[in-house]
Amino acid sequence: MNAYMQVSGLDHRFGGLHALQDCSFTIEHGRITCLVGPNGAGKTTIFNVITGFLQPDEGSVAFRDRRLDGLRPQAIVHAGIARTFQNLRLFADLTALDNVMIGIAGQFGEEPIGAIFRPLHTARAQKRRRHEALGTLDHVGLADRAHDVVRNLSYGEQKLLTVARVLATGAELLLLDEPASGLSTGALDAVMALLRRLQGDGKTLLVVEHNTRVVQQIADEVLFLHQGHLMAQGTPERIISDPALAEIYFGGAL
Amino acid sequence: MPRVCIGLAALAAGLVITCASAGAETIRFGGILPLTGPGALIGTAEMRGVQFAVDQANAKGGIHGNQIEVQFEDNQAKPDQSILSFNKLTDLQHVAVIFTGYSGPTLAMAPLATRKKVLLVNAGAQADGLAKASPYLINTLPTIGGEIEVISRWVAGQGKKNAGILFENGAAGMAGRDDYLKSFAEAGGTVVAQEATQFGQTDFRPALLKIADAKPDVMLVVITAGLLQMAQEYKQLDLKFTVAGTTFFADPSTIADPSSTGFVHTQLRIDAPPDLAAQFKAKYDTDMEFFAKQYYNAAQIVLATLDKVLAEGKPVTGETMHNALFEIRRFQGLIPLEFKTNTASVPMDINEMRDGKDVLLKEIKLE
Amino acid sequence: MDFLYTYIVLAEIYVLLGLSTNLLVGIVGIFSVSQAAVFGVGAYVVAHLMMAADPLSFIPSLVIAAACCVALNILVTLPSLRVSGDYFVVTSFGIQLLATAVFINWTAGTGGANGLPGIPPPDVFGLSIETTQQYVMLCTAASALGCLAFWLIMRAPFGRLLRAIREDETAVAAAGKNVLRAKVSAAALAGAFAGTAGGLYATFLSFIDPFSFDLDASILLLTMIVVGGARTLAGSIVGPFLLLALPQVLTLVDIPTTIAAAARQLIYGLLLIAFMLFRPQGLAGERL
Amino acid sequence: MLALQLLVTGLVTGCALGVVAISFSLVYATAKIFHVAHAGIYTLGGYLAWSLMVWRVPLPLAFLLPIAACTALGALMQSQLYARLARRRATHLVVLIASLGTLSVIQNIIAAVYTPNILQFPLDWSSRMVAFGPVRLNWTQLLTIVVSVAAYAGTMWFAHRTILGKRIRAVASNPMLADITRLQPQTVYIYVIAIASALVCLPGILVPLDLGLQPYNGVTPLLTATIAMIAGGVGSITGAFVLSLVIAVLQNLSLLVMPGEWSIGVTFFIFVIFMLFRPTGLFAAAR
Repeated sequence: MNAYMQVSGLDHRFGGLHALQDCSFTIEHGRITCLVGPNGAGKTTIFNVITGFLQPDEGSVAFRDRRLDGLRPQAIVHAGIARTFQNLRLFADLTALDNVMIGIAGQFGEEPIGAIFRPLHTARAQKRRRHEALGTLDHVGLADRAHDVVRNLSYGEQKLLTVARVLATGAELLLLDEPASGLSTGALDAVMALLRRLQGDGKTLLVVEHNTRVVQQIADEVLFLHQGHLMAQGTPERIISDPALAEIYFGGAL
Repeated sequence: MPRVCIGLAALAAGLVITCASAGAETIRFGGILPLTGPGALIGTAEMRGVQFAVDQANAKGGIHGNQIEVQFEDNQAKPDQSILSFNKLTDLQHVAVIFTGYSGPTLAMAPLATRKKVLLVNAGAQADGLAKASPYLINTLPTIGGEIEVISRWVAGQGKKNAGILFENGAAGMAGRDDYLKSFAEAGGTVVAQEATQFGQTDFRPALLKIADAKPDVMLVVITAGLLQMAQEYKQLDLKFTVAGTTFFADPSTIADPSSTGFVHTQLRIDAPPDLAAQFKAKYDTDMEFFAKQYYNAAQIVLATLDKVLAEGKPVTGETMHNALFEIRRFQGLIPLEFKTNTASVPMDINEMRDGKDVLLKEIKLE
Repeated sequence: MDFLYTYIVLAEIYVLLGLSTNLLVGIVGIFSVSQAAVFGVGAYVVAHLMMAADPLSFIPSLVIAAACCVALNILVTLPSLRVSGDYFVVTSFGIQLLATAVFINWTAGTGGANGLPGIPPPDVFGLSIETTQQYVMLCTAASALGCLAFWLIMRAPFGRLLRAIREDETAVAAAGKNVLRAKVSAAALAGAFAGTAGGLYATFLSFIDPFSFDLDASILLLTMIVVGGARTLAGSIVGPFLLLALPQVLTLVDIPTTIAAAARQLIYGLLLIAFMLFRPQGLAGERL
Repeated sequence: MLALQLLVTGLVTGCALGVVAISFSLVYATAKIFHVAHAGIYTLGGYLAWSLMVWRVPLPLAFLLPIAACTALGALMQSQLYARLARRRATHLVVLIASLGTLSVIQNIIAAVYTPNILQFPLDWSSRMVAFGPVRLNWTQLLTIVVSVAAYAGTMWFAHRTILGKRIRAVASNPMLADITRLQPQTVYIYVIAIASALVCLPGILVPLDLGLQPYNGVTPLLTATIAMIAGGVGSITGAFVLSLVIAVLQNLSLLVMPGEWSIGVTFFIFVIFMLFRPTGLFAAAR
């Protein structure tokens, strides 16, 4: 049985910039894997490739023995992989509840024929989905902010909402792009507790994160990426204590 | 209307007596013409024609002491605006007569005129469909087909055997093109080219060049705007074939321009006496061109009909005006005309433009 | 009071068109100045079917016209998915001018510039609609159904999806939704509204010609939803009723007739500038 | 022979269109505004020149004064309307509709003041003919070619050689960066629209000198010029000018194969094809 998620031989160029150079790695089911590396190492590019937003020049992505490269983003979400964005990309004018409900797959009334000609059925189905979404919001601790417009939420709450939206898709493998960055210590602890809870629920996480304290506390496995290539893979302690990697990452002792 | 007032007016037909206005109210008519957009040029001239005739009548004490007022609505040459204005004038102002100008809107209002018995007076549009559109639609000029038949026969008679057609891509233009095709063939000629120009644009060179390339000996023209530019471009390109058209050619600035020398056209014998034309120019600072004269004449026909209706003491409605008009049948305004059907037949001439003047070549009597 | 009824009928027909334009421009965010062309196709198709050798009755002709407009609207909006915002402005202008050229020149199909007179009045379930009062009832029913449909989809997940697409297409795709299919179905619905409006317009006027469906008509539609208010049901209703009343109200102000017409278009232009500067969300809408 | 004559008249129209396209491209590439009111300035220039010529003003003045007036109007429009809209963070659609409103205001002020009649310029030399073998052109057409090519050359020299020209291209290439550096994009936009208004005044006077003046004559040339700009690659002055020539000539030559009424269809058909297969345009200027 191959790995849960296998990325092999990724290579991609943006004009002169060689963003990904023969990058390969595997993800184990049920574990939290952190992707670390200096800025511009290709972390977000890898996310874009896995989720179908970017067709790589070479290389392939396999998830539970199924080839994903070439599929459109929405097909990959249905296959069970969903992502958040570094700049959140929430729907500012919609409520928190609406943002989460956008993630829910296969709702009745998502096209005009059903919405117009079977309004009662649409309303009933929507009430069930709304209940479901409230549950997800409660799971991330935002139940009381359900009907507030995203514009009025704090940055920490918005971060939690991005995770809620990803959860709503029902995906098993969640790709979180810097879920903890820019948070106060209180909000930081809330997010880290949430990530552990998600692992408890059987989710697999691939997290891009800069904060080494967060990486040490939550990561089962760390992948160190530099100039689009996987430099090292191992436990947090081994990666963080390795002087050569620290040199690249911090330009000096830890 | 006190009886005495009518008696006085009838007695003093020659004298101008402004009868006591007690009881004399204002009779209101309507006008639905394009005052903006591409049709504005002709619509404004038509409006001035009617207004000028009505002002003159009011200055002489109105008709039987009644002042006449015409409310104009701008339909931008669009049918839906015309329907809206038609209903507004008939519902709010209860007008009995409405002056109308463009083929499209007139055809749109025709069924309403029949149903509500309002007299529609058209003195400018010549689309063939107008002849049978509604018994309540009066056309004071022949349809384009009538004139084209005359000019086609005349031109063929002059030995012109093959013709090119230059027509405007609009209602009158396309009707004119079809009539030319029919009439010129009947007169024994063959049509070797036909070119359309966009309504409202004045670059005729490409069309003229293409027609010239087919080597016609005459070019049959039906355009409602930009005639002067066409004449100048025709001369600039040094084209040799004769140019023939209908009453649309009677544009003073084109006649005055040397480029139009040799142009031949049918001409409804409608011309304003010099003092009238001078007064018009004084008031509106522009020449009294074809459409202004046509609508001045149409307004006079309506005023003469109103005079008969009032003289007989009948109420002024679309029906009484319609019947009175057909009782009179022959009118002698700027142009003698007779209503055998609801489209007037009028005497026509063939004129040629020579060094700044429109010279009569042949008179065509009313058969 | 035919005048008032005519105004109401025309306003209600334009409400249907307002819904159609609002769906495309306001909610999905595709700039379109070619909605009048689709409206025209609806009108010509219904006119043709009802004046054919063996004429169809009103409802089937309307359904076929709506279907044609659905297909046309999808075709017209597809380029917008390949071409970025501003380029599509010119493509949209192009499509409108091409449609007007076809309406004027394809004399066999559309009667050309002479227009198509003598369109029979509609018959609904056996009842022939003749007088303007009956027309008001028919159009009120049609526009009410249109508004209901619009209200239902905005409350349903489809409406939420469209609003989200307008804010951030990438995020919607990342949430597993097919953005293309949502946009195309919105365009299809907009086409159905425009086709129905076309059918009502043709049978009410009994005469149609290319000049009611030209660029000015498209710009009027766009202005209606902008002044009335973008992206909302209220905006699509307020806009048409207000802007159709404007020319009538302005004629009551007695400006000398020679410049009255140009003055009215001038005031129109000033209104546009004023609304864009001081109230871009229009009277009853949300920010564009 | 017909083809040659059509080709030459097409080139004349193409030259005038080229200047409209260059000027529109300057505004659109730099300020990202779909400046539809540009057609109004084109029309206004012609009417001002006509009035001056009717009042027997000496010819050079009758050309220069309208250009000055249009430049001022353009600058005023940017500083009072577009800048204010930008401060209110108006979206593209809002700016476009405000521009449509301005166009309607300009056209209808002209229609009210000058009446909608077609006006003829009171000059005798403008229609005097010159023959080059089978091809015949009048003085105005010759002047149009000369002035338009000079305007194109002048714009290229200005854009690439002068400091203000480079500054404009800098703002065009990266508006955000320009904001934070001392390039002050808002003042640059005023210069750009002023120059564009002056440029568009040239065809605004020359085309009606040949074909007569009408209040609503600006829209079609502007749309065709916009197509040339986009087909030539936004921001590329050469692309806009060359494509204007190509489109104008194609439109004329299309008469050889199809009836005249479809010629406007040709332009837009070419454009829609372009948009579907080559949206970035032929001369996609190096960003």
